[in-house]
Amino acid sequence: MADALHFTYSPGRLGRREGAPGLVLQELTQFALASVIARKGQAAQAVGAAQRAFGASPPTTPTIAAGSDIAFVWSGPGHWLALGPQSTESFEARLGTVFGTHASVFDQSGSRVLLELRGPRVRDVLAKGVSIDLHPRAFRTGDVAVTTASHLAVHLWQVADEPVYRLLVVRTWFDSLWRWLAASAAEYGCEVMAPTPYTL
Amino acid sequence: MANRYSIFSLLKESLRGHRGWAPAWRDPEPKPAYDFIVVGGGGHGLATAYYLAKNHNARNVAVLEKGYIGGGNVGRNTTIVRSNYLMPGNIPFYELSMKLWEGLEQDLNYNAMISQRGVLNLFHNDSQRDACVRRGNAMHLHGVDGELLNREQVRKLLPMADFDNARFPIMGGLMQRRGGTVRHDAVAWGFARAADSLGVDIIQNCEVTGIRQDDNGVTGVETTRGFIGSRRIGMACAGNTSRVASLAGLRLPIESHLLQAFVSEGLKPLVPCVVTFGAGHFYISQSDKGGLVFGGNLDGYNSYAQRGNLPLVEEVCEEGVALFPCLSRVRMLRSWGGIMDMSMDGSPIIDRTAVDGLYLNAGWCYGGFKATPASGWCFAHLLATDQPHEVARAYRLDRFATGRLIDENGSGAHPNRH
Amino acid sequence: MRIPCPHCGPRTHEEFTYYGDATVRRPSATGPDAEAAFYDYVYTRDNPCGLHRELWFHQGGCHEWLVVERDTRNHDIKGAVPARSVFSADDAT
Amino acid sequence: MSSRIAQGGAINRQQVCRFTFDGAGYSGYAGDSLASALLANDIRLVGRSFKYHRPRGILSAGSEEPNALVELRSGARREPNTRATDIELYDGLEATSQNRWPSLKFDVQAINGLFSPLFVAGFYYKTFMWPASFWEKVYEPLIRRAAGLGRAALEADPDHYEKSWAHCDVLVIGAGPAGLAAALTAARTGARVILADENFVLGGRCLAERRTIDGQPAADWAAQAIAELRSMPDVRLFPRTTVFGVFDDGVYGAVERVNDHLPVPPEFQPRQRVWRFIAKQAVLASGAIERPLVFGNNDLPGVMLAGAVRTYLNRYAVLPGRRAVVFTDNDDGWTTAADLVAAGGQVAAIVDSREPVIVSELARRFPDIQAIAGEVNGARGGRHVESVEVTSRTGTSHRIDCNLVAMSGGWSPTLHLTSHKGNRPRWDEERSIFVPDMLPTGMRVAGAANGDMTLGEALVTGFRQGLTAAASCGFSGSMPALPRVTEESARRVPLWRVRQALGKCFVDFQNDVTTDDVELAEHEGYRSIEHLKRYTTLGMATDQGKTSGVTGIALLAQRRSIPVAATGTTTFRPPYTPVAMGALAGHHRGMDFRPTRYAPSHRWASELGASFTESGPWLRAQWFPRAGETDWFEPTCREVKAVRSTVGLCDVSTLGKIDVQGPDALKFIERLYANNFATLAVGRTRYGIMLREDGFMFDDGTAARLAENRYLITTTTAHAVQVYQHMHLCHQTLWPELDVQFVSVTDQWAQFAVAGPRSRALLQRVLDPRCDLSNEAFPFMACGEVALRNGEPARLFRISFSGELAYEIAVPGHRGDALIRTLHDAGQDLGVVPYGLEALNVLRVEKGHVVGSELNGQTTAHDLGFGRMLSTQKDFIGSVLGRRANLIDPARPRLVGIKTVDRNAKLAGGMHFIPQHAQRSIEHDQGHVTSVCYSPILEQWIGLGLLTNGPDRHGEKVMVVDPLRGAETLVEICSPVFIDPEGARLRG
Repeated sequence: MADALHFTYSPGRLGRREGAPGLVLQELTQFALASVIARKGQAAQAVGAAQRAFGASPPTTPTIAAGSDIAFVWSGPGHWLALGPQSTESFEARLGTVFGTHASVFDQSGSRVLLELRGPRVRDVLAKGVSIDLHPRAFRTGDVAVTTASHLAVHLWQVADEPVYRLLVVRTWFDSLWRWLAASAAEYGCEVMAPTPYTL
Repeated sequence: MANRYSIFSLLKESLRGHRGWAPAWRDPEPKPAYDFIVVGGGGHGLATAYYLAKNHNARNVAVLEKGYIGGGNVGRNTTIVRSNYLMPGNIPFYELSMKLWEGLEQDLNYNAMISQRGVLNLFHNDSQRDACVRRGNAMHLHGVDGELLNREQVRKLLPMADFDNARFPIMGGLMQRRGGTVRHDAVAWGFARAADSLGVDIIQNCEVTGIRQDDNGVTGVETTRGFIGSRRIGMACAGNTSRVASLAGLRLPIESHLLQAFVSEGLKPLVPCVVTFGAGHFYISQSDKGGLVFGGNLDGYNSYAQRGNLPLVEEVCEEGVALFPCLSRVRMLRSWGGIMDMSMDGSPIIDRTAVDGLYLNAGWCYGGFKATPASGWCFAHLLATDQPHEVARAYRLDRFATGRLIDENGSGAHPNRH
Repeated sequence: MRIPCPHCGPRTHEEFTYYGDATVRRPSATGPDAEAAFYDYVYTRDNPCGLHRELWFHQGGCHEWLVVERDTRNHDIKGAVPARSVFSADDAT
Repeated sequence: MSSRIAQGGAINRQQVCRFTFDGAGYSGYAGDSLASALLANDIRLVGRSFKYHRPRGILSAGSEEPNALVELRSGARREPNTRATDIELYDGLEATSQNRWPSLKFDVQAINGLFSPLFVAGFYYKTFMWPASFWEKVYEPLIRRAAGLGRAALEADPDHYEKSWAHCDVLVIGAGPAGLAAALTAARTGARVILADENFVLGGRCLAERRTIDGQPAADWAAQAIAELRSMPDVRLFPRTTVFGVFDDGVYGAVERVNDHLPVPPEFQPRQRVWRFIAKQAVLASGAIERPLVFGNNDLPGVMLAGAVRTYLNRYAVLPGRRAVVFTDNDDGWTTAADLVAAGGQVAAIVDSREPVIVSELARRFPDIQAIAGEVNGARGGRHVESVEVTSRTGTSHRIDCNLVAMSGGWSPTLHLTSHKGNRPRWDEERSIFVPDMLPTGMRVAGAANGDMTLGEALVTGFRQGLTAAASCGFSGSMPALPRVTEESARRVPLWRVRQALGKCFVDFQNDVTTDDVELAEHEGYRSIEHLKRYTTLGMATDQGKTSGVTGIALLAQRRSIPVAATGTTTFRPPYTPVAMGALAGHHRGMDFRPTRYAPSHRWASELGASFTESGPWLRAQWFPRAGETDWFEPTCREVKAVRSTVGLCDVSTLGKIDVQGPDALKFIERLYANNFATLAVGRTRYGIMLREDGFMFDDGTAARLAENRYLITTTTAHAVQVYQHMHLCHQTLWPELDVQFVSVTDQWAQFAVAGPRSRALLQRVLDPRCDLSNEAFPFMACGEVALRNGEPARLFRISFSGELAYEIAVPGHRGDALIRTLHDAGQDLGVVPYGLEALNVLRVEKGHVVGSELNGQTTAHDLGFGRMLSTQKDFIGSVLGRRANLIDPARPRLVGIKTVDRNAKLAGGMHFIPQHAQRSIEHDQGHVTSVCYSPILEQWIGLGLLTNGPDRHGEKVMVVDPLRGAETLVEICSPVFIDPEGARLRG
């Protein structure tokens, strides 16, 4: 907790108090994050290297691919966010070794806040700031959107059919995103869970 | 011949069912040739024709308008007039315009409801304040009025502004009391009526489709109503400048962009002057009919569509409500869109072109309305004398090549950022 | 407007930043007419009333520049392609 | 409730709603509109007109209402100009009439009516010109007070609003018979459907008519259709939702009045919500709007649209008048007569303007009603209609007593949304209506909106359009069996105005535009329909001409003796009906107007009591006051002195940071920056400037070579986004051949300046002791990876904005808070002091570093003293146009330092330079002061400025003037570097 700049994030109930919460959200902490950008003409090799090392092929469409402990979140053509568990070893160095001359790696572990969102009204809440179609016909488990939420840049992906989403937002903007999320969920009631360590 | 407008003529006519009013302008057939042709029956074109006749004694002038007069930006703006500019090239020009506005109604015998209710530019931080001071001082050195208001003075003037819960608190404002608003349609009609009475032929539904040249320069224009000859042709067709200029093979430092504007339902007096919000791009005033007239930024992409999209509407309302929280329950009644001649440095062009006898009045960005009288005045001078008017010398076309730019807000060659 | 991002799918144009004419090309800085050529490149535009090829940056998405073909009369978008492909193709020719 | 019909209607008689109008208490039922409740209570006079302040009643039963406008609610929730016909009645509703004084019944300004011969169209253009000074002082204030309609609230709106997105295959606009039919067929295919209607009950005219569908009342059919739609998972129903605008690529703007039917929105709920519907296909089923007939005093309360009369009778169970005259030019008017009779009302006469043969044929069906082939010349009455004067075709005149005139000039398709994208409707001469022509991509039209006026046609076209819309989205289905419906006819012979009128004939009710005004405008040459509209203000009131537009066009055509088709139409523009600005603003108001970006040290700084200020989107510490310090001046001076004497800490994370890697990284930054980077060694940092392609200054910052092929570049806070975007543009369009990768790491690195003579000492306490910070190991402009005492990695840069021995240390963003606390704690005995933006500004002015006020987009590298940095060895962005003579002209205003000659004098940013003894006028303007500060080191005010030929004028004395505030003082021009020009301190 102390590592994030949360003025308002605190566990408890927000908005409507009666009934089951329409939105349940939880911060996921202790993850490692890096931008991986393929070198010119090396995207296929980069994908292959990741597949061999991590059992996950960095996707070429807006989806997420998870390996043993590292997941690749599509971020643009030849550009991924690698997401893994925090460790004492440098994530950038670990990835750098694997990608070698096929991709450049940039540590981003301190740059984002990761939220998990679920609950019966989660789509309605997100629709108040995310312009893409989250209907199950249009956006499914494993799909990724690099988009904006309430005008703030986010990565959004679906991790379960219920549905459950994860939202990755730039740390210094997080407070504003939070204020929008809290306001948008208020009419349905929102349960904020204590932060928990990230798992795949 | 047109009647003189006054309370007496109005009284007289009211007693006889208003049957005696003459048409405000004639509907003449185009002559085969004119001494001067002005392409574009908007504010600038009509003003140019009027001043050609009035100041330069030209008696054989035509204004060619593809639709109906006043149908372009002169009828699609937020009616603000001001001369609170910063750059040396701009201030004297806009100040001439301000002075012409101040005497316009008597001159034209048409009430354009010129209302010098003040234009207040708000600032919200130290650097904006310094920029306002820089501008206000430039205005003073030019002999133009301007006053710096502190937060309390602004609060007194605008008690409904957000002083307590604002994301960007208001720190003060630069007020030009002589600025204000003018009834936009009346400007076009007033100039048209006055020009017509001096013999100018205003020809509506006459679109220019070609510009004919010989070795000595222009010889006339092809139109939807036939060829019309002239050796002096002025283009005053903002929004469509590039299209018309391309008929003469010219390629200009101009892009056409879209600007939306809005009016609210009629309200009892609420906003006492023109206010511009410094923490965004928003300006607002109240019309004599009670509607709040407001606008914001360009939509941001090239367009000739005369209509815009929803994100900009939302942005403008966000800014309006952020400035005056009571506007939240006020309803937006109507929106409209105009085509802006966005020049590459945000300032206009009044100059000769590479084609002899073809003159350019363009690039007004979204500041064209306030410039209307001076633009006509200076363009008429250029057309009549082939020399730039003294206050419009900076508005040269070659300044983009030479680097003598007039970039008020320092945005560089990005038309949509001016 | 909704811009069909070839990478992300159709997105509201709020996610994009507009740059303008995509048909101008940066001239050589060393030619004898470099200054005139750069004047043309930086300042003058066709500004067509009709189809316009223009650059948009997917700021709120994949951070790719796109060349969008759009009609300036009615905002109808004919298509969008990655700028990289357009400008790399230029190099090839 | 004297006019309430005993039975029927879609109202809930069990639920009584009390309300007030102009302070008096009344009651109605749930399901009423305010208008129906007023009528039920026999309130007929509801408002006053705009210009003549004539008494006005209720004309319509929908959103087209021009007359019955009220102020709804009070205090901060007051909503002026609210249509009584649209408002859903709720218990506790409070409404007040507007635009009248002192009361609705006795409105002093009704005297304007007496002067109406004067107040013709455009009268104000012809007068009030003399004397010139009187306009603002006398005439305009009078006009302004008289004009306007309701009063806006002055307080902040206490309610909140939000915006949302919704996607669908088929959007159906309007839930009348056509819309319901379309939604049904579309939804049955499995397509995702959104059905929206502006009314608070779905059903449209099914609720207002006594017609049957398959033998059952239309309202019951509608209820079944709605129930079926509600049962389908991919159908969303939006009552109380007006689709107000059509935008590009299937974007439809809509506003949902979520809680306007309650006195106050429930806690946590918005008042209204703006929807952006993204639809692949849309079916417009918005119905039609009835046209008033144009006869004398047609604006009197009690003169009502005939279709509205049916709505009040059938939907609200209200008899709007006991004794009615129906005036029509079409068959539909007769339905109203029948409904009136069925509801127990008395119809004194039906006046039909058509040929007697048509009239007598219809009259056979109404043996008890007097049918007159003729026209109503005028209505009579004071504040309410009492009788009408009628002339029959045979020339006989009648006066008929009545308290209701139901008029029908036929129905105009509500096709506004078809033309929001610039398509103009087409005049259908046969039916005398405008019909949709070219449609926005993806839109189809069904029912009355397309000119198909009968219930049967509405259902058929609705079913069909719903099906084809779904088919266009890839869903297939089949046409249902067509239901049997009541027979009806929509025959009409248009009567644009009566031949002989008694009294003023209104075309636009709200704006008081009469037939005389239309004639005068045409006579004076305002012949284009746009001129007519603007000159007379026809169609420009809050109803936007919904009931007047077509009549206005037809009258102009008649007057000009040209076909209506040649007259053209004005353009319909969003919004269809007025939308509250608060709804369009949504969440983004007050403190949420724009997002706020917090620096990593924010919490620590706020714990220390820092004062914060906006820096673009960032909130940054301005100064850190200590006990006893009350203004900005003391803490700022103290912080500056501390940096110059001990050590200070400042959060500089807001600078843009971009990590550039790849084999061509150097080539890339060489082309971006104007100065040379080829010689920069690994582990070293260099200051760099970027130009725009037009040759002017763009941005400045540093580039640190972290590794052979890796650079970390910084940008100014203000330009971070633009520089990043510019780099992508350059890479993707100018030099796609370069093998370079970069990404913004602004948020990844929390970065703090540790500045001052004791900065090295402080850092040694927090860094791994093995880290050698000596000048030899880590000289000025060095950079590298280091470790903190706890082993965590960090980056260190020996760069200085203050001119002191200084470092910037960076750690991953989430570790920033911990690091700043560690640094602060570790330096207590060294005298460490946190410093904010004000001190930062003083420190940089003392060193002559430029920031935004100098990098203002109008300056060149030469202006700011960077001329010699421009490489002549390479091509870079801006290299060619930056060489233009005018950009390197020494006479341009160029950067100088200034200090006051009088050591007690103050300076201010924005002052202008004027030569000493010269006149304070523009010919002598030589530039301006860009930045100022009080230097606690030099103990006087100093500044930077841009002065003509500046660098050649060091030592000269020049006036700086501030005529705006009446200040001026003499300054000495000097080098912009006030402190340690040799740079000994920063290399110390």
